[in-house]
Amino acid sequence: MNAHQQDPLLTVDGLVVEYPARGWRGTPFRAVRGVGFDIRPGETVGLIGESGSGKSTIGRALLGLAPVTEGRILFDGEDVSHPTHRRRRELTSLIQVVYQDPYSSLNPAMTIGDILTEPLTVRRVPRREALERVRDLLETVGLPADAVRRLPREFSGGQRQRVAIARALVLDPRLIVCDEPVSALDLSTQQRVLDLLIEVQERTGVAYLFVSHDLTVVRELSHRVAVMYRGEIVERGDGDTVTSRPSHPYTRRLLLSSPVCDPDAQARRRAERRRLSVPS
Amino acid sequence: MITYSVKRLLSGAALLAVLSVITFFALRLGTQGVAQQIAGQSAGPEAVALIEERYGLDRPLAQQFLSWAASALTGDLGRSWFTGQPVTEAVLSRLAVTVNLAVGSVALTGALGVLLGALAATRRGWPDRLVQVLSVLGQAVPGFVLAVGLVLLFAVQLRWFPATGYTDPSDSVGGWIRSLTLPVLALAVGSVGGVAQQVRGSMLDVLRRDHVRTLRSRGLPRRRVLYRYVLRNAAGPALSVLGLQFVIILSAAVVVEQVFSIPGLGPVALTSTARGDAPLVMGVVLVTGALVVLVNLLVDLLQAFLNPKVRLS
Amino acid sequence: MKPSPLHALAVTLAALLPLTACSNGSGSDSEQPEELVVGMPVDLTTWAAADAAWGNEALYHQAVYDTLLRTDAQGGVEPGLATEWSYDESMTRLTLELREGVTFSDGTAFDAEVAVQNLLRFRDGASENAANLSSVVEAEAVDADTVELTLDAPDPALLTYLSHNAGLQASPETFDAEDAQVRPVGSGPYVLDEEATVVSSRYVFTAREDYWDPEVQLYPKITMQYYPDATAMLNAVKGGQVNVTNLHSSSQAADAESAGYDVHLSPVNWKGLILADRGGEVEEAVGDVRVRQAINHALDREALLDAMDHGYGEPTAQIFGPDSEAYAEALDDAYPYDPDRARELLEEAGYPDGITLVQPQTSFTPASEFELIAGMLAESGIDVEAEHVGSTFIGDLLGGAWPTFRFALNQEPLPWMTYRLAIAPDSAWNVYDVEDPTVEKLAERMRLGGEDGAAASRELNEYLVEQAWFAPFYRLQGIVVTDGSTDATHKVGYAMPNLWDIVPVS
Amino acid sequence: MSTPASSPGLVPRLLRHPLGSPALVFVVLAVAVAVAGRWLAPHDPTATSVALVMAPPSAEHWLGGDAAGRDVLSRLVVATTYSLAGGMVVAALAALSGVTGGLAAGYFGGWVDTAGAWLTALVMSAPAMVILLAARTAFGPSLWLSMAVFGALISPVYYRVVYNAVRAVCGEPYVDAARTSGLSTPRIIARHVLLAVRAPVILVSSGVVAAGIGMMAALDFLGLGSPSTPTWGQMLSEGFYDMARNPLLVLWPSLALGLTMVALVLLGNALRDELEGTSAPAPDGRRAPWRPRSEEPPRVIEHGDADERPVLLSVRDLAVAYPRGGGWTTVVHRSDLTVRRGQVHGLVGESGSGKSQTAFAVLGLLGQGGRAVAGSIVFGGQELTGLDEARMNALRGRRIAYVPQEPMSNLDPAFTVGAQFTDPLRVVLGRSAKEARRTALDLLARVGIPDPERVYRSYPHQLSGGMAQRVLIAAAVAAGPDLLIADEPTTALDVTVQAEVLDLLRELIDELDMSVLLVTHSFGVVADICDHVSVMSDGTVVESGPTRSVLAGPRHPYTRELLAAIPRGNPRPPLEGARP
Repeated sequence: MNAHQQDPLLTVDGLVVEYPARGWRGTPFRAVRGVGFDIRPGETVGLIGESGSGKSTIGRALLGLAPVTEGRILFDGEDVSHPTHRRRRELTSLIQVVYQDPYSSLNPAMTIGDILTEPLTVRRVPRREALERVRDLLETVGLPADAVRRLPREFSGGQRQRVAIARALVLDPRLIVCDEPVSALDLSTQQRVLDLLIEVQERTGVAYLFVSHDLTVVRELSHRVAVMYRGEIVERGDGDTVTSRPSHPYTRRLLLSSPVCDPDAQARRRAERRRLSVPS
Repeated sequence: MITYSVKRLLSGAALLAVLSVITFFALRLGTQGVAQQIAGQSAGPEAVALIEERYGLDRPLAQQFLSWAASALTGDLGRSWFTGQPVTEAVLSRLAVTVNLAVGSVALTGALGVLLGALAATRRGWPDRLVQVLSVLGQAVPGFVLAVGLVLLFAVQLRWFPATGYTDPSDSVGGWIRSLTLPVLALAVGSVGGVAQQVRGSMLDVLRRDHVRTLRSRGLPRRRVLYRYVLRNAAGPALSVLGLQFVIILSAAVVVEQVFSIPGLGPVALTSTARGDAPLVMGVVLVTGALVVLVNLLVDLLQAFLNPKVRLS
Repeated sequence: MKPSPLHALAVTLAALLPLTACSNGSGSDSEQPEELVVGMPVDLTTWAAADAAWGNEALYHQAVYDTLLRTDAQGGVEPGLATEWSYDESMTRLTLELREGVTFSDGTAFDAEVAVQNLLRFRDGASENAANLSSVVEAEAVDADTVELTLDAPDPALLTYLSHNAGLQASPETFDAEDAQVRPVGSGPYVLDEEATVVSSRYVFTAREDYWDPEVQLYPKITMQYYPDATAMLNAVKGGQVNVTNLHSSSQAADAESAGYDVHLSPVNWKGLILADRGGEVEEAVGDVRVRQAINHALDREALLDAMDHGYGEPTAQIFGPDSEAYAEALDDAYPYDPDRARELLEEAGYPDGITLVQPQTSFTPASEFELIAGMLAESGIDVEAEHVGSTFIGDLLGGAWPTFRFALNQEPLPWMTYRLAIAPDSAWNVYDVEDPTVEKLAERMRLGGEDGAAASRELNEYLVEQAWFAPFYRLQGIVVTDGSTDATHKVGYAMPNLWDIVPVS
Repeated sequence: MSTPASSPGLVPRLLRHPLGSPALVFVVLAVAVAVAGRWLAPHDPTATSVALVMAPPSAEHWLGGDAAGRDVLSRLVVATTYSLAGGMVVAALAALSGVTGGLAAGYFGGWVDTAGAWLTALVMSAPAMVILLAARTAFGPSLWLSMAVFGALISPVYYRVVYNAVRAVCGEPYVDAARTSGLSTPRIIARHVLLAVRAPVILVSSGVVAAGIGMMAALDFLGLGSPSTPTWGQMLSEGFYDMARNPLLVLWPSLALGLTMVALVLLGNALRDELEGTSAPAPDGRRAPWRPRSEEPPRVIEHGDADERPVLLSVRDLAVAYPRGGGWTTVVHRSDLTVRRGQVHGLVGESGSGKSQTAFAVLGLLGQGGRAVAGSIVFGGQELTGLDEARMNALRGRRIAYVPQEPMSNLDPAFTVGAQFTDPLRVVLGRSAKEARRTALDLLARVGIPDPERVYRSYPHQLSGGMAQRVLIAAAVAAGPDLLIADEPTTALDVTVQAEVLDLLRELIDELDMSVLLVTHSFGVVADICDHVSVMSDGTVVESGPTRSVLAGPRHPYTRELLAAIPRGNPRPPLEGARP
């Protein structure tokens, strides 16, 4: 694979997302204020920010779930910021998503098999073939084959998130938006899901837009990272630099605020953070 | 708040307009031979023609409606074709009676419903079972059966209350209460269970919420948390149900007024619709429609008052 | 009352209710009658005298209005606002001498001019009985207290009509008043208390001072309470809330009796089938007298009486009542129940497989009655199909929508009135306007009255029964109940007594 | 989470429901009679016979004859068909319009929503009786027509239920997920949304069928029924007419009507219990006594501890259980915990490990039905298990305080911050209104709220999460408690806010000299603030000791596993060919 010559898979340029105002006279809420970045095939771009920073909105805009007010989203050279209804549905096989909450993102009334084959059957893939593919995928994400017949509530959070990942993969997408995929999981399962994501990426070459508030997690997964604050990107760069030696004060505060599980290291961090926040 | 109310009232006015169009045409298309009925069963064609001309029944329907609407907009709802009484007078005097009945029932329903619901939510045990039984009975026993039963027992057998009729409070307050007791009971019993169950449900729901535990963690006695905080939070849903009950009771009152021969809107609605007395029917529809719109608005305003989140935005 | 669990419950409840203290307030045993409460089974149609209805509504009008003449309980004509009356020889000119010094409750004086206007307005008005004055060609005020009516032909019922709505006298101020329908101004014994009145529910009257005939003012106050619902009416009776009323249904008589009321029975209506299309205009079969006779033979009148009206009535095949000159007892049994004979007649008429009739069915009468009759007729090969109709029923009926239908018609006190109601070609209930030379010849004789008129009316009755213009089931008893403090004298041919025949019992 | 109606065993579950089973059996029976009525009726229900008028029961006619001489039993049987069918028509029409409208309005929102709301208001403000009568006069007396009109009139019942359900579902990520799977709108509605409204629709239906049957009876009573169709209501109103002569004619239809409606309502209640899981737990009398698990959990691994401060809280062998069905679900087994004066004690574990339940047990505020079934909790020398309500209240307000996890949901939305802050101060601590207010304002200022006056007057929804948590902390420490129980106090907050709130807690601990039991899942938080830590797994404390010692040298395999699982934060190398 020759990555040098590769054009970006996704280019976001001057993206603005505004939610219409409630009532007649309110001002619209601007969740994303002119954001630009790109993702190359097989790459993970991490998007860090706190709640309300607009990081999740960007993911939703890519999926067509949030309105693009200004700017462009180019996918493989095609402007997909305002696709037709039909094109949007076609795009769903190229851009997929893994949501934060593995409990509510799977329909509790459907079996895992139905959930996973649904994207295929609506595309007229024969049921037999679809099941075949789903069995393969279950193996990929490390779930037993008999999961097809079971309901989501029979699985733990981590397992459900594997189902969600399998669902994202079922259409062979080129980009997956991972919206806080591990933050609802217990500690002991977070790492395994992260490992799975990396493994899947290495195997299939899919690109990730990895949205998270957790620096540590972003660092593990992202080739490049952008830091968002109040709807704008305040810092960007390669994963290691941004997450361990940030230059923007906000990113530094973010880094120093996340505790580490060593009392002495944490005490140093605390002291450093205090020094940083005094002038502000 | 004021703009909101004005907006709601405007939408209510539009609603009444549509309602009157629907009612007018349904009624007039439905009832033929009104003139014959007004004139009487043995009246000859001359008398019928006279009536038709007198009330403009020989004109096209649309024209009839427009002329009704034009005078309605000036506040003149015309006169009943059958009794000749001004519609405004006929409807308003009877509305007062129905509102007496409905407000009495809703008040009783509300008081008993909240009391029983709160008891059931906090004590379980017998109040809980009572609420269950009441709500099942309320849903399962038709109002008129209950009304007839009440009359047979309390009016005919025991003669504690009058079997029929309505005494105006200006004549005798005692008589007024006595004449309303049975009909109010007949209407309230049907809905107390439902309201109590709603109160119980929303109280249990509030009881499970985090802030109740937090308040208790500060040493507030259970009783105080229940009656000051939980009840207040549960009041919203209860209020919605009461508002809905008012509308339901307004409809149920038709039957109860019939059983007790109470001169409310019900008998007027029944007879005027049955014989096609269009001006009177339109009056009834407009007035009850407006009443429902106002009650709903009132409920929503109270709701907003109870819920600071809505009130302040 | 025996103590029972229900009673115990009631007593317990009583202890909880503070309201029961005032439960003995209704002074049913007080000596001086303060008020008369009349239960009314029908609402008032209108107060406007020119459009007024009568029959069950008569009490409302008798409270407020005077009529030119009155009829006593036996049907005899008595003075009202007219003190004397006389016909000329040709029986086409009627002179009425009016009472002097009578004023309406608004102060307007009553005189011949007012009387003339009232008469003409009624004749040209929208009352269902407007045709009762159709024979009046001219009305003239000869002087201030004399009225002269010119008729196009003799009318033996005119004097009676003038004691009904046709003779109602209203103040001229109301003639073109917009509120004439709701605000009566009469010269009668009572005035309407508009404050206390609730239109279509409760009408309250107070006695007028200086009324010319204080003998008919038996109560200082009268309340007429309209009960649209039969159950409510019965409950009011059981609860002791009315002094006198006319019951909706004979099935309630027993209840009223056990509640301590006196039950007064009198034949008022005849109930049966009107075989209207006797000319065979729409339904050929009905045009055949044998078919009509077959229908008469197919009815088990005794059984119907028991089943539908609990025996409160008398089986009959004639439409004239016992109080009528035309009545002949023998005709009651003219058509004995005989399904075989009925089938024979049908076969003779050319309907060996029976016939099918379509009849209207309304919610005014219980569906069970319709089916009972239909079931009975079916046994004789006469199938009845129901057509469900709503409020347009009467109009359609009178318009001739159904060749045969079931109804209950008043048994008028005078044969001529019956003729005008249901037999004359232009009468309302001869819905197909059937004209029969024999009937018309007899009618001409009846019109002139006297002995020959009476004889002619009996012949007419016989002829109608033989021709089977109708298929009556039975004469239905009107049921008036009075409580212990009230008595009432029944008025011939009508459900309710005259207002002044309802009297307090001392 | 709603359980779908189709999940295996709804019918068996209904059959086990104490009121549901007789109701279900009755309804099934009634439906069977309704379906087979034509053939079951011993006589022609419309055949009249003069001989049978008001006939008493006989061998030939079990229930006798009615006023028209018809066989009462046959009419009763056939009336079942019409009455139930009438109720069904009501439900079908109401469901058709209500569900369609609710689905459309809930799913599409916008103007469809507005139109739907307006139409609902229109239908609800229309006087039902007048409309029914007008339709009747217009189209003649037909049972089906009246029922259809009534169905349309009560369709708002369905509309509301469906609308709310759809709104709730549309917020669920799985609907978004379906959208991003490329499903078309009709398919999403059919597959995902309809599934969610099915349960509430079934629930509402039994009530609506009952209402329809009741309405039909009322119309018959008012004489507005269809005279040719035998229904219970019609039999009833005919019975009323002749009640004095034959009260039995009222009894039979009343029984049929009443029992059916009661059965339908009870069935609806049972369905709700089973579908929403609100069935009441068996009363204590019938519950088996709690029993500890058969296998004894291993004892706590205790690290050596130099802390000699006096013990404030001692939890020994604590077990917490909740009633479930006829038995118990045990969420905490043999938990041991020692909190010393001035100690900040972290209680770490994954979700479901029982750490919060242990904390609530100490507070005496376990959820509905939960109780400490074994062991002891000794606080300041006083045994807390089995303590009466009043004494526990006294402790809670003054000596034990609580800081919850979700700041927003732990403030009462209906009261201002000031009101709910000062109420306990006045009731529990007996301060005057003025004093309480001053205390509150001081404390709000103390916890770093910039404009205490404004916050005091504010309602919870006007505050940010961090602000709300500061309010809750201020309220908790108002009485100067000895022990502060903090249940994941920073989990719901952003990391930067978390750091600030932890700083605040640290300051307050020093200032007020209190002990803290800090429940958390984050070892980072433990490292930041706790001097002691206990690790819980599966309802049991498995390891306990000074923070440094436990973090540096975990001895229990579970602790080791947990620490090892913490994302290492190894940076990923840049992708080949990345531009700088």
